[in-house]
Amino acid sequence: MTASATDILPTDQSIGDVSRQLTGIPLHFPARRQWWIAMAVAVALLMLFIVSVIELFTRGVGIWGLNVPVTWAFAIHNYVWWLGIGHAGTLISALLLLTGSEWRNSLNRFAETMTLFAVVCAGIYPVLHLGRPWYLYWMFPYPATMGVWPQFRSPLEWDIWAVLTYLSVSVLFWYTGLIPDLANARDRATRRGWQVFLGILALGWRGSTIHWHRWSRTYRIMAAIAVPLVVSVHSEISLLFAASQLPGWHSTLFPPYFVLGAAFSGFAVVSVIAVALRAMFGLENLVTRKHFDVLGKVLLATGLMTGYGYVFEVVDVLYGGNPHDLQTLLDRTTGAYAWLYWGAVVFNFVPLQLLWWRAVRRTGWALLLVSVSVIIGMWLERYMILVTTLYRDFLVSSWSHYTPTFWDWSTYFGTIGLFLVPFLLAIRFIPVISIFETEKTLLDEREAHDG
Amino acid sequence: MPRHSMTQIFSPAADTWLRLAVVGFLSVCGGSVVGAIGFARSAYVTSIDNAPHQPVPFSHRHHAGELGIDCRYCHADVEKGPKAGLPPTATCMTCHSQIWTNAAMLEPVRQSLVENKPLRWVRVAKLPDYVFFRHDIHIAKGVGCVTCHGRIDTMPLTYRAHAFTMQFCLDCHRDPTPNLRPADRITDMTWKPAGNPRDPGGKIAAHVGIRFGELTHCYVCHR
Amino acid sequence: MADTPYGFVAEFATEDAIVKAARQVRQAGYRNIDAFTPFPLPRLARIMRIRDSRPAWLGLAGGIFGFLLAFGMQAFVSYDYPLNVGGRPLYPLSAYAVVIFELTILFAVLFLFVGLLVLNRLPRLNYPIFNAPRFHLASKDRFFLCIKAQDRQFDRESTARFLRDIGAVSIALVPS
Amino acid sequence: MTTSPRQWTSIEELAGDAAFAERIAAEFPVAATFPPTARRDFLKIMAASFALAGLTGCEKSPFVAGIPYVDQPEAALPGVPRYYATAVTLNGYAQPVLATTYDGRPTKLDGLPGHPATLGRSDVFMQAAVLQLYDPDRAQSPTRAGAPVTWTDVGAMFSAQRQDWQKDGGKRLRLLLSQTTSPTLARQIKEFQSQFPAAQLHVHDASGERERIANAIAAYGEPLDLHYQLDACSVVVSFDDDFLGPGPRQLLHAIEWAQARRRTDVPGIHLYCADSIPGATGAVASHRLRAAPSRMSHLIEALAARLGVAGASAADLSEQERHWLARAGAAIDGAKGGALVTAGLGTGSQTARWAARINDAIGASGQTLKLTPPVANPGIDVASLGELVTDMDNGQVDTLVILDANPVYTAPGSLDFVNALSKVKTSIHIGLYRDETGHRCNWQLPLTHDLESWSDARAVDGTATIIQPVITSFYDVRSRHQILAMMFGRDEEADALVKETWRNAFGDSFDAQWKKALRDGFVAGSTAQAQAKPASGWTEPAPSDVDGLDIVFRLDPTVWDGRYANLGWLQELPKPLTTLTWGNVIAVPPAWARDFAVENGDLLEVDIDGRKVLGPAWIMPGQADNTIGLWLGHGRENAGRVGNGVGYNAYAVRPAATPWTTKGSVRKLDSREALAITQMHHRMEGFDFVREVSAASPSLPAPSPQPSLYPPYPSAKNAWGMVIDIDSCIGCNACVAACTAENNVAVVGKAQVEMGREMHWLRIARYYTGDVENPRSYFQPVPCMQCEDAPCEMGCPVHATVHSPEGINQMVYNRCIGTRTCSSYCPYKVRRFNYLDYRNTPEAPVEPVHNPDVTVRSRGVMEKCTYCTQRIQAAHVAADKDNRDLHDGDVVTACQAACPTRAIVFGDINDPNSEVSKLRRSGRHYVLLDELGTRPRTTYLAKWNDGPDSEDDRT
Repeated sequence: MTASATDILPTDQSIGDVSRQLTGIPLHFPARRQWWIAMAVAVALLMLFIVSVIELFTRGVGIWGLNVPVTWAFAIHNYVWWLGIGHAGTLISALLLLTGSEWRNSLNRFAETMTLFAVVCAGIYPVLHLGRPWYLYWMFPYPATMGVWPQFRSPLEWDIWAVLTYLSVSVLFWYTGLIPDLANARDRATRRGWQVFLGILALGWRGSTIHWHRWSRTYRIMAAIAVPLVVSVHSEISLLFAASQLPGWHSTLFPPYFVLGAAFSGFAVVSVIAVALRAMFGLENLVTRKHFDVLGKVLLATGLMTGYGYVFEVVDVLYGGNPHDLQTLLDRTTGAYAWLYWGAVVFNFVPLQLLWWRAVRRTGWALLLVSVSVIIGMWLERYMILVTTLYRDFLVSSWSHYTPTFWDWSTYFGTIGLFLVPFLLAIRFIPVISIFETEKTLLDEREAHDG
Repeated sequence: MPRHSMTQIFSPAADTWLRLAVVGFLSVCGGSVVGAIGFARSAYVTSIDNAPHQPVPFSHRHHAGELGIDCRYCHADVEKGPKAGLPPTATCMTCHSQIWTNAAMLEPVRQSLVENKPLRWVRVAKLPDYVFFRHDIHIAKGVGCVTCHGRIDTMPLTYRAHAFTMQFCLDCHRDPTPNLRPADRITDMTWKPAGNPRDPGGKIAAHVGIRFGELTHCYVCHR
Repeated sequence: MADTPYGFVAEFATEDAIVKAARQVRQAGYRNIDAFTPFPLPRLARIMRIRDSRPAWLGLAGGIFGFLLAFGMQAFVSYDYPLNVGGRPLYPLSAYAVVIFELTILFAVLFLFVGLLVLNRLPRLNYPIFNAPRFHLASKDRFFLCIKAQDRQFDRESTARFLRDIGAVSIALVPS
Repeated sequence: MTTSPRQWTSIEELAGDAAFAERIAAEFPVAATFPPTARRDFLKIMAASFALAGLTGCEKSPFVAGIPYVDQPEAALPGVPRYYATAVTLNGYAQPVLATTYDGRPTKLDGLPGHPATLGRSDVFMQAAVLQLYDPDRAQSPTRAGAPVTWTDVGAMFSAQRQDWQKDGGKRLRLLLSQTTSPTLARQIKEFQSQFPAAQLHVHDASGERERIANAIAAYGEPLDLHYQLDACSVVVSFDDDFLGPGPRQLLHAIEWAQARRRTDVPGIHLYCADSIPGATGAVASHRLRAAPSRMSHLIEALAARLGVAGASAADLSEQERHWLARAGAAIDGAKGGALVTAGLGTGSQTARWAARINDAIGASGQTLKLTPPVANPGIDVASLGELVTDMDNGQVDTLVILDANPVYTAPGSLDFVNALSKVKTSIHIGLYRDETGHRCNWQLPLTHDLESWSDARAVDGTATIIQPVITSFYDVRSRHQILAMMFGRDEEADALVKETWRNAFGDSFDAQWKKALRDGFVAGSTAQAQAKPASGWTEPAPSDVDGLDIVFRLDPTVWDGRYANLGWLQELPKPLTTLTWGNVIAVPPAWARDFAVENGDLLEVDIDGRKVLGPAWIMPGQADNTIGLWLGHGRENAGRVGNGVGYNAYAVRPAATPWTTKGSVRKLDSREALAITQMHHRMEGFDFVREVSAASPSLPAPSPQPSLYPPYPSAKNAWGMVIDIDSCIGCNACVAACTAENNVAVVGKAQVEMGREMHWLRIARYYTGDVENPRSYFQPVPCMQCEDAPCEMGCPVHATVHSPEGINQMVYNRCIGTRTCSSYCPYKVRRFNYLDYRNTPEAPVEPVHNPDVTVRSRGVMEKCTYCTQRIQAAHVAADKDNRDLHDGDVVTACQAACPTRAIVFGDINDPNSEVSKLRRSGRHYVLLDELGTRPRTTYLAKWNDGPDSEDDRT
């Protein structure tokens, strides 16, 4: 049997082979050396993070390059960036489940896993950036002896709820989808320790028809709810800026602009991970060139929509004619931080154009390079949005500058460790690709051939 | 590849344990939240009902209750300034140079006078540094001593009768009326309005010009 | 225990086989049956007359609960300590929208998830069907059909025979 | 209440209770850093039961020590401020102050209300003097060669020395003084001269007081003080005379200038200023001419010629100069006796002579110019520092006593004072610090600070003040009078020496008059007015057109001649126009900078007669071509932990002969230095942050009402508001300094300022418009706008910043968790954040100076202007206790109280008759960033444009 043009997966593999191959990754880990090397790097970064946090909590947020007017910079900027990345997993998984795009089944598991840890990295930043983080609990409504409550008009307060909701829902969605695969892995496990570990996580899943029935319904409803949640969360994050009056922030364009940007950066990270895991675990049979092709198309589409945001931001300002907005636009494109703006434009959109070519989309390393460029570009964009508005806002007399310090960078690179360590552990210990869904895809394709 | 014949990994008891663990975990989580909220109100945190050791076992019950000495005899600044003032040693000695002149209990007082070294009392009614409380205005507006300090006249050793939480302050600042009393009853520990406390309180509030609604904004107490 | 087993479990190699088998089992009048498959088979559920719309209602209930909780919580804050924040209204519905939306979703999903577990009586680590000898394949690539001992028509001999007749690859009597 | 404080006659009633010590020790850990003796005295004196408010995180601190008095003084009321009238000194002149003390601890100084020279207003030096009192780097006990000795040892040294002096009448004894106005010191100096008739006196004052008198002598033939009567002027023409700039006379000049400016509906006084390095006067002048110092004598002579003064001839003038002179001349003609011409210190005697002649010709003398005998150094015939150095070099000096001067640092580099000092056998330094001179002298005798001294001094207008201590010394120090008495072999109480002086003056009614003088803060009665004619005839000095750039020396506007270098408050105060903190720059004109590709911060080397100094460049808009400006007062070695090594030392290149203007060369080096400036951009970029009106269009267009979706909140009875008159602001920083002192604003240090983290609640924004070579300058104080619809409040997730019913944007430090959202959202960026713990930095003020009514903010907390809420609350409590309403003027903010020009007015906008309400109805009233709809309570009055372009408009 050979693969036909409409197939996502090569149909010359049995579902038993797929099952053995995927459960075998945690149970008989194939890529120990690469994994340990990656883990060593990740742990080193995590250590850097821990050192940075200790320094931060000991001395205060003044170890960063912040000042007045630039009261927010790296912390919030990386928060937005991480959260944007953290949007892809749930979006891919939920949206494509609803639209019945079966190619998702090879990607959704690790995309969702990536989402969780990216959201954790994002979620930790608002804590780190507090002047007095030990009073974080004041942001939650609890009956305090001081009789004072949180302030629900604040976008920061919205943030807390949005991010915690997003994290909780992502975890539940991810776990709900994972249960059958955990059961599969449990049944493949031979060592007692693995059996007990996976057995407890699988909750005694036995694949009963009625269970599957309820599971399918629940999972689809969850997906249906998760899609607007994804859209809402980054819209809400954008309100952190749009709710102010500052030029360059105060725009109704921000919510869609942020959501699209988030999806853009998220798909880029998914592409990177897809290429990497495929090579690492030899998953060429499951993550195929067709997957790359589809990912490349999605990346191109979200990228173009983000580009539309860039264009419309300019149009909006020119049409509005507010002198402060014009001043900020001019400064963004020609001022001290113009390299950020143009850097964002170049990294985001120039290599992206290669994806118009099918051959490029279907080449792993090319897709990887374009994606890395997008990740960098989106990082620059978030930096640009934060700093260029703050360092020169309304009154010229408060205009200042911003330069990140060593600790800004160390905290940022540290969060990459914070992301990688649990992610590497996750791909080590749980199936990286949804087994039963892949099997289902395979069977459906076969049926299509047979029928 | 060695094959196993059974998928049954767990014994029937495992389910019981798992359920117990889940219930236990949820209880611990919920319990800690409730516990923390309760702990913040506990006597340990608010330090109520705890009479610290003092250099002289001064009894308010004896002086203020049994002897009926007015609060302002010793806490002389209470109507004039923000602080009520701890009495200088000289105030103690106005009486104790005449009575109980040799009591061993009063040795630290005499020593203080002789050496010109102040007594080191332990303050019982203390607010955080960022609370700018003023005694004088409370007295001027008809808030009695007993309202915050409790029945000092029944305390053999002084303790904090009310938890000085912000909620405690807010309750009265939101609705001062029932807590107001006539100017000549400020230091009276036993005075109770006849009937509904709102009736005399309302009249007093109108008379002294309480600025209703302005007493709960932050800068009244914090700055 | 040997007197009342859990039931007979029959193994099938393909999706079509088990669907066909299930239809036959139903036609034969067996009602207390269950099937175990590596992935959801809606056809099978239809044949087995399995239908449960409670998850949807749970989600709705969770959503309503979250909505009311969020609205109540935010309104209570302004009610309990009314403060002038930037001249904005005391009860700004537009500002409440975000948290209301988030909590609606959070509780809908929480209810759904907890509901899934409760309805399915999970976690259930020890379950009789796991005693079936080849059951580890149920999560891999084999399909199992089980006729439970409680079924009125259950009979050790006839049921086993019936199952073999409809093409089971293997049959096992599962102790309870 | 600061408006009508009860003033106390002395602190003796509080002093000397040992009980204080224990009470302080419990709540006052900083005392532990003092050496044992100082600490004991300090604790003994410091107050009872501090309310030193801190912002500690932990609320579980229920039981702390409560320490009462043993015997409570009658008047002591813990926690209630008390006020004393006294004075601090600058250049020897009294700066009469009202000292606020809490529990015996002075925390704040304000100008003394009712004193004719301050009218309750203050300048930066007055505000910061209280910090110097607590400076831990002050000399704390007498030392000999650096080792502590006792005053008994000092007495023994003096008696041994005295025997030598008496042998030859003190021929080989020299006394070097700084300028003084103290009658008691004058009396003691007379005694010194009678005891040691052969001893020579020298006065050294780096801040130009000698040159001032020298110019007067050149102009009038006798030593005189020139008192400008600005309130009587309608036109002032200044030749490089920055009379509104910093210095002992700034306060009086600024007060009178503002009075004159507001005399009528349109500006009542116009300034014509020709200056080289822009200063406050040039910045507010309606007609400014930039001119190199060497042009001044030509310009003034041309003006004299224009006005028909005999002997004057018009020199060659440039187009610009001719225009400016024509306008100035016409204005003087039009002023009809209300004109005044002034000449700056550095313009030389010839310019001073022309100024005197013009003033005589236009009838200024007696009207707009008052001449009096010098207030300073009365009756002391003194020689200069140069003569002293010559004698020292020649070995003619055995003993040198230096009283309250620091010549090792402040002597012009050309004199090489250090070398000369090494040839003196016994050198005795008497001063507040063991400074550069103290380090190089054999003996260092520590002085009391003015606030712990009994002394007396005269203000610049001659009014005498009795200086009384508001706190007893906590170091082992003595007053200058006591130390002089020791030289004569007597050990006297400080107050006795002062009383002795005034017993003669007051005569029989001494007790009553003495008490009255202490209570009022000054001695009633004025000095006589002198009648003097301009000196006739002079020899024309040869034009000194040496090649090279004009180098101009200026005193630092914040640390002055260097004496305040160790005060963090002043080091961190942004200097007017440059907004520089922590250091000094070399000001260069824009054209020169362009020619030599110099940018701000590039290191320059200034070479004057072979003496060189390095400093960072500052391109000063409006600076005259071929002119370089150097600032004195920095680059100190022994100032203390704060002031050491900040900036460069311009004294090193200063020539003794021409100390204010000289010739030299400048070279650009290949390195840079970071400048700690607080404002980086100077242009308004096309926005109208500062608005202007002119006589032709005296009213701004009425603002269109900003619609709002939100219904307004009901206001309380009082609604606080502030109006700032940009036309009156001279950028003197008194408000910023006062705010710092009042609100415990942290000093963060140079590195933090460079990062943009200065903490001032109030910044003076400075803008330039027009050509960078010759711009118009604007000062705009920007405190919190207290927006009614505040964007900041909406952003706070924990209700840490909310609105009060009186319209104050409240910032609650103890609730703040430091998200900084409020600052991000603030369109005016007036909020300040404690990025690090700024309470315990080396630059931070010591704790006792803190205002106990204001929380000291910890790290991670946002802070901002509160409209001095502690003063509002105090006024409320005082009024509520009497059950009465607040009156206009019951609440005065610290910035408002300090402002010499009354540019800041605060009050109740609900009261239509309050001053602030009247100003809000002015045609000049406008709202900053009105279009944002934030509805600020702090608003502005537009600047008057009475410059040449407004005239062009009319023609």
